[in-house]
Amino acid sequence: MNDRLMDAQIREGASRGDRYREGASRADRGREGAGRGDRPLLEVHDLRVRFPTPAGAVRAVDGVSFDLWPGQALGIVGESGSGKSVTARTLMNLLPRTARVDGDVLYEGRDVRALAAAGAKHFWGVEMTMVFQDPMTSLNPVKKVGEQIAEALRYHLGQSRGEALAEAADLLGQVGIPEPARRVGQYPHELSGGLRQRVVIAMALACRPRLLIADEPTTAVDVTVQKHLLDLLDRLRAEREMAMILITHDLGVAKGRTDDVAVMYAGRIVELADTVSLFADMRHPYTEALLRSIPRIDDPSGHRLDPIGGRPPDLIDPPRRCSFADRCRYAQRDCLEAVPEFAGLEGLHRFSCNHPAGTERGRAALAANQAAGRNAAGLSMTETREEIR
Amino acid sequence: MIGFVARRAVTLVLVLLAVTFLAFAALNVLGDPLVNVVGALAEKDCTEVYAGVAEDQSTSLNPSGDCEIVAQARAEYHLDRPLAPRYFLWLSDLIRGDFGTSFQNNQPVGEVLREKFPKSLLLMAMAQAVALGVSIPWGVASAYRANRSFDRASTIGSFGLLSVPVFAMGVVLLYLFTLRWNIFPSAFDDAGLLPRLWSLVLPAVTLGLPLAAAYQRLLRTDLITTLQEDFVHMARAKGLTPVRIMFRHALRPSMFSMVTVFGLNTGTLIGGSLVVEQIFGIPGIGREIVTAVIRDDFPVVLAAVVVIAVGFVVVNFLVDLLYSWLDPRVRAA
Amino acid sequence: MIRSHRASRAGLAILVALGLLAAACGGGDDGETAPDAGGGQATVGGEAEATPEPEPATETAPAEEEEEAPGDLTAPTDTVPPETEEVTVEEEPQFGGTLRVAVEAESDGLNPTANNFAVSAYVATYPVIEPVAYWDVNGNWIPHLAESFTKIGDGSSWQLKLREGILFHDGTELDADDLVATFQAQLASPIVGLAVRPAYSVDGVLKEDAITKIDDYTVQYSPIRPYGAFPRMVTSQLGQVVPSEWLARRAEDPSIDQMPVGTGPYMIESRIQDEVTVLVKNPNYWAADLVDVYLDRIEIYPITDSVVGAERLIAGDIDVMITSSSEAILTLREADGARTIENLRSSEDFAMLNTQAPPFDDIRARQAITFATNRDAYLSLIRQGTSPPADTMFHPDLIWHNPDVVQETSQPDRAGPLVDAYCGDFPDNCTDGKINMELQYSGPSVIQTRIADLLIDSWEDYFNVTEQELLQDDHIVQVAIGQYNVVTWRQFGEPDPDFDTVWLECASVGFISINWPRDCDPERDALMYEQRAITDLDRRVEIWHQIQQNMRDSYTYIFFNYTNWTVGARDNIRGICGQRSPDGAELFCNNQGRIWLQGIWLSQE
Amino acid sequence: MKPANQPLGAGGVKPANQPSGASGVKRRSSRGGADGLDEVKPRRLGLGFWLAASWVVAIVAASLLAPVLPLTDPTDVGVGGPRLPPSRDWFFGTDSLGRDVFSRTVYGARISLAVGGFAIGFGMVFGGGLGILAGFFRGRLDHVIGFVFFVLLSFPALVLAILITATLDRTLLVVSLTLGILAIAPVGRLARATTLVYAEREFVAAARVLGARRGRIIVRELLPNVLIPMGALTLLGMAVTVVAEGALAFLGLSVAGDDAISWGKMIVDGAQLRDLQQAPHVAMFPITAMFLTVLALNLVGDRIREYYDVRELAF
Repeated sequence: MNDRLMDAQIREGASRGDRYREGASRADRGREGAGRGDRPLLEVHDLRVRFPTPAGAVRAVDGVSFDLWPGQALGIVGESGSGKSVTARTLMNLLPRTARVDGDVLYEGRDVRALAAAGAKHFWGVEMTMVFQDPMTSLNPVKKVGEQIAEALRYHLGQSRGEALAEAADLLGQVGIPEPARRVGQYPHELSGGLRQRVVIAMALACRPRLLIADEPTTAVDVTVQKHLLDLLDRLRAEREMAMILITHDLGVAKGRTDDVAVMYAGRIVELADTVSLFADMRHPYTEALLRSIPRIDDPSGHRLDPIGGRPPDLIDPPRRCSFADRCRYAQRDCLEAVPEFAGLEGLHRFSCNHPAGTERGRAALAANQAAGRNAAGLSMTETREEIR
Repeated sequence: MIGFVARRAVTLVLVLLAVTFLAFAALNVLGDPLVNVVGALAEKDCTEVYAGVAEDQSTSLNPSGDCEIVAQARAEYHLDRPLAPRYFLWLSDLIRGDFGTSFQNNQPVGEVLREKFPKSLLLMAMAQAVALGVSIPWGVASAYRANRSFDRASTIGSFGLLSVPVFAMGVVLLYLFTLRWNIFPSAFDDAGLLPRLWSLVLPAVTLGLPLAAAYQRLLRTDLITTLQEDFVHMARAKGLTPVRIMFRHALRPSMFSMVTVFGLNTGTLIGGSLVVEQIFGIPGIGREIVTAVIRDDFPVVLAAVVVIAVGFVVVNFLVDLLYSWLDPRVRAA
Repeated sequence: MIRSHRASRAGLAILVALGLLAAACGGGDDGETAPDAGGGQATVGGEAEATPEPEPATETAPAEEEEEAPGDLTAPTDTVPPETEEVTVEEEPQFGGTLRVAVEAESDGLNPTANNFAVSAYVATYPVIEPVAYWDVNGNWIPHLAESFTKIGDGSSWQLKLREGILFHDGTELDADDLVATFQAQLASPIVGLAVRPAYSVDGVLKEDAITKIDDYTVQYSPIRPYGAFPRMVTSQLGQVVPSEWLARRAEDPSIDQMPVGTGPYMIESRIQDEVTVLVKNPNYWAADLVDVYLDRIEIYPITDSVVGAERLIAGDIDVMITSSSEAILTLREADGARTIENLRSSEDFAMLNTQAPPFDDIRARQAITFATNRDAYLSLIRQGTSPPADTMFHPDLIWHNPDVVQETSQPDRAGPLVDAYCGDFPDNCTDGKINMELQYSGPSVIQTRIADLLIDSWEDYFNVTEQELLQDDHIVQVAIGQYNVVTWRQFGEPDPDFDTVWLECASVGFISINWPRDCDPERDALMYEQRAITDLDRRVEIWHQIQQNMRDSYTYIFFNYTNWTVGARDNIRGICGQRSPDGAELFCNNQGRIWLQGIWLSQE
Repeated sequence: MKPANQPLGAGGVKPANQPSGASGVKRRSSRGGADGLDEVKPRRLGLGFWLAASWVVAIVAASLLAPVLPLTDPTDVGVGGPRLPPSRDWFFGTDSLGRDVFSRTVYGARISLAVGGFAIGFGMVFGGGLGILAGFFRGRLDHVIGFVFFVLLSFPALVLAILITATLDRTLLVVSLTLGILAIAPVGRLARATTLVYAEREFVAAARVLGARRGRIIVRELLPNVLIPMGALTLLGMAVTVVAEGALAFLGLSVAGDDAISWGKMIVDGAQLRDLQQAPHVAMFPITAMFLTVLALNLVGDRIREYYDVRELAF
């Protein structure tokens, strides 16, 4: 599924969510990490993105905040339509003109949106760049791959055609493409999907950006290739001391390859933690459901998938309540009355849930709902699977 | 690729045979070619004379025997043979490069075409240049700010332009730019290259503007689609400027519909040039065809139709080849 | 409904026959000494021509000026206003320069022995291929390439003696062999032959001594009938001589019809059909010592839309144009920097009726349509004041004109009873009390369509009119074989009316008939043959007055107007009229639009 | 996943020739996407549509009712002076023969629309019929018919038209049929393409399986479905033929006769250089009438086409 489709679903959306405003988490500043400076590389504060439609404004991103430190890898995980891709595109200044954006995005203290407005020439592509989901479509079909890589080098770094092509070949080598010198003269359609995504990565890395946003970089390629690509990204990030935002719907992808993970739902970050503690103690029922709903690369055998019932809420004029309540097996009446606070029970692990999983409140809520046969929003519990924990 | 070319070549030959036969038959069926040769005498009923039943009554103006003249002419132009053999006789001449001789002035038709075609080609080339020169920036500008006020105005404007008949455009332009403001001459001026080009500006604009509108619409639609492609986002992620992305990345893959219509429009252009050459007095092939049809100059009409049909088919063949430049994947296919 | 009758080359052949037969049949005149009734001499834009600083307002000679002189009808030479243009101008003629001429049509070819010559061909070829004889300003024939013509006996034979030492452009010398070859080429031509053969053959068999070479420079022509004024026959394209060598080449390659060779002061440099014919000065012109040849180069452009031609003349792209289009004439008259030389005394525009097909085989129908015709509307809306109304085939300025004959048009009241009477007798030819008929005209032409619309509007109260627009050649064929009811036409206006008898004779009626209305009247024939046989001008005039009365009474022609043949010229163009022959005679100017380009020069003023 | 944005392979099906009509290849992004929010497609036909439709209705009504309307006889010469400018007496002025241009413009709609309607009707019946047969039976028949269409398209259309009209009597019928013949190939191609789509649909397949006779399938199942998109094209086709009639008129080859008044013939008459100079209104009023009518037909046709989502448009 590609991102646009998700966004389309946002627009055409389903149920209403709670309207609440709450800042998301901050990354763990204390942790060790490569190239840490004394201020974050990227600061996102209370980012809101709305798309006007005839039916009303779609709140695709509704108050997202996070910091990203140099060299840090952040995973943003969520279903289609959760707003993760819109967030990425906001950072990349790729939103359609009709989008209404509020909030602050600072890159090394510089206001990114002001840079966009001012038409900054050598920012995107040099400082910050992005890899898209589908290598089939993210390469220009009518230009040779070498030219496409060289283009940025020539434009941003002023290299000559020869220099740029040579460096393009070098880059192709770095991303593990065999016979790089020959490949530069080939057209995208002459390459396999995996190779193409490597080309895309090479293209993104050409000008040595300090921040790479990878938007579902492996979704469209063969399963057997996915791991190689992810490992490649991981290795390159480490080598180049580059920060990365890895956007995925697959928690398994984020596991082990990110420092922190932000789980997004309905335009908001609902759980934010360092990767290790997130997988150790997932608190938000959505995170929990998400983990069970997807196949995992590292555990493909025998695990039965458990799709999340219901549909994401309509993001046009969402109600003031927990946006996941309609699909949540833990939901209680208080979930329907206000937006749960975004807070951490355990230090820097933050989430917005009144009855978090793995806690007493959570277990109590679940038990009550199971007893009632339905949750507070009317979701039938029989339709959900037996509790694991 | 070779197979493709061969297949196309076979189709091309078949189409040309059919088109020429159609033209040949139409001219023969619609009118008796004999009348082109002997005039009013063709009206004379000679059957009895040929049968030896009646005496040949010569008219005062043709003392040498009317029916004999008719019989000679029939033999000379193979009119005593059925249509099909006559067609093949004509065709074999054509293949040997002999287009025949104009009934009107005894000039070799090939020469007539050589004189007339360059002017029409120049006109059509200028018209296409006007069309492309206007439509590409226009389409790009519309697509760049799709659905904004400029684009909306453009949509109305191009729709309106498409609804202006080419002759109406010609008359209005002639009125404004020649009669009213006296900027362009009222007729073709062959006194050198510059006057020639200058005097063809109005006709070229007349032909080119509606085309420009058609191209603009196609280009705009395709560009809007292309601009939503990931590789355009990728190019933006690479930090390229919008203008650069538009011309370096988006334009070429967006030109397919336009190029296709460009080829097919060759036919429209020829039709348009018949009228436009009439309005602006350009002695090109369009006027030659009209004159030849009106004067029943059978060989000239036939030759012109053949050359135009060949041109049309060849241009579209070239357009097919152009696709592979536009999209390398076609080459592989 | 597929029309079986189509256009043709032979249709053109008939066209030629019109022009040429007229000359061919023009015999019977009593020789060169007789005063000739100038068929129509040009009037030249007024007194302003004589003044050094012409006033634009009086530059043109509109139609009204033509009518100032109708009083003087007896002396044909006096009908022409004194030639004032060039003779009184003090200005010194200038040598050099290029003249750009616009003509209204393109000719199929320029070979006088093979192609039908209309105005455009004459204008392009007179400077290149000179005729053996031409007309002087008074309408008398004068020798040109010929040194002399000698009448043998009663005129059954005529000897033509050429000037010696004349070179063609290809370097060969003009001699008797060229005359013989030219004559034979004319005979062999399917088109031009139509005009020549009847004069030299009996029952389709050519007279053996039709042409005889007497010596190197003399030939003898022996037509079947005596000619009083044979040289007139060789003033037209029949008198234009081409080299025998060229004719031999032409037999191999007919395409050289486009680039003929002659003796004239100009040679054809290049020719692209429908675009331009370029003439350049002949450095070895035989008469260079006798007449001045000024221009270096002449370019002749066929511009079919006369108004476009006029606009281009006004814009300075064209120096001289020849037109009979009312719109073009008006445009030229109104323009600054241009003048017109208009001649109204040649042909007439009219409608004619086929007397051998219903309904116009009945004189009542012919009378009815004549009365119904709204000639006033025609004159004001179509001719727009450029051409005065015509009552007969002669302009009032000409001695031949019969002032008592009046064209009875625009009297619709008189049409009604005639139509009722006709429909009473022939109900099959009528519908709803109106006579059914067809109007045929040549097209596609906007002006012809307008004329048709106008005529139909005036006829439709009494006639159910069907329109039949035919391509031009087709149109002529249909008329020639009598497949029509009413057509619009232009005709007459030869320098001597005897030439026009061919359109009126019973002998011209046949399968192909150039007595188009097929109106045979032995009484009229007798009159025409009588005037041909005599030399007494007064008697001839009297006879022609009777013929005009006779024509009126037969109601076959509905005369509209005198054709206005106009030469438009930019102000700096001099010498269109007033040119001289090598012998010093002043040449006839603007004969139905035929002008000589060789004597023109460009003023520096 | 949509492979790419190239619908046109080398030997593949080309989009229809659409030089003068509304649009040639219509591609729509199969994706929604954030950017898709840009394009807001109203479900309504819009004000423009209704204005255009009203104009078409008005013109048709005027042409039908012309004889009973209080108009001057359009063929009457000299009802006013020649080339009078528009005034209270003569709304559109008078032409070179002093005829009423307003009355002629109203009457002119009759021939223009009659030729247009007749021609496109002819094209629909024959082109549509052939196209449906080709699309339904496929195989050799399809090849033959396709070839015929291709030949017709390769023949310069206007040349064919002047060949016929220059040779035959130019009655209303001949001119209409001539233009109708030109409409066969483009209409036929569309019909074939549409048939191909529907012939694969379940309901047709079901009918085939149930053993319905082929004639019955064509008439009962296919025809109604093919007719909808074709119907939308009738209007666009009419616009094309109205223009074609004008082009023929410019070559002097439109319907003959003084009472066969058409806009094309009026424009030619008014476009004579001197008339254009002195009385431009004589040409400009019929030009405007023709332009508005063509525009309206295009607009209505295009909107209906969009409404039914007819992709291919073939003129």
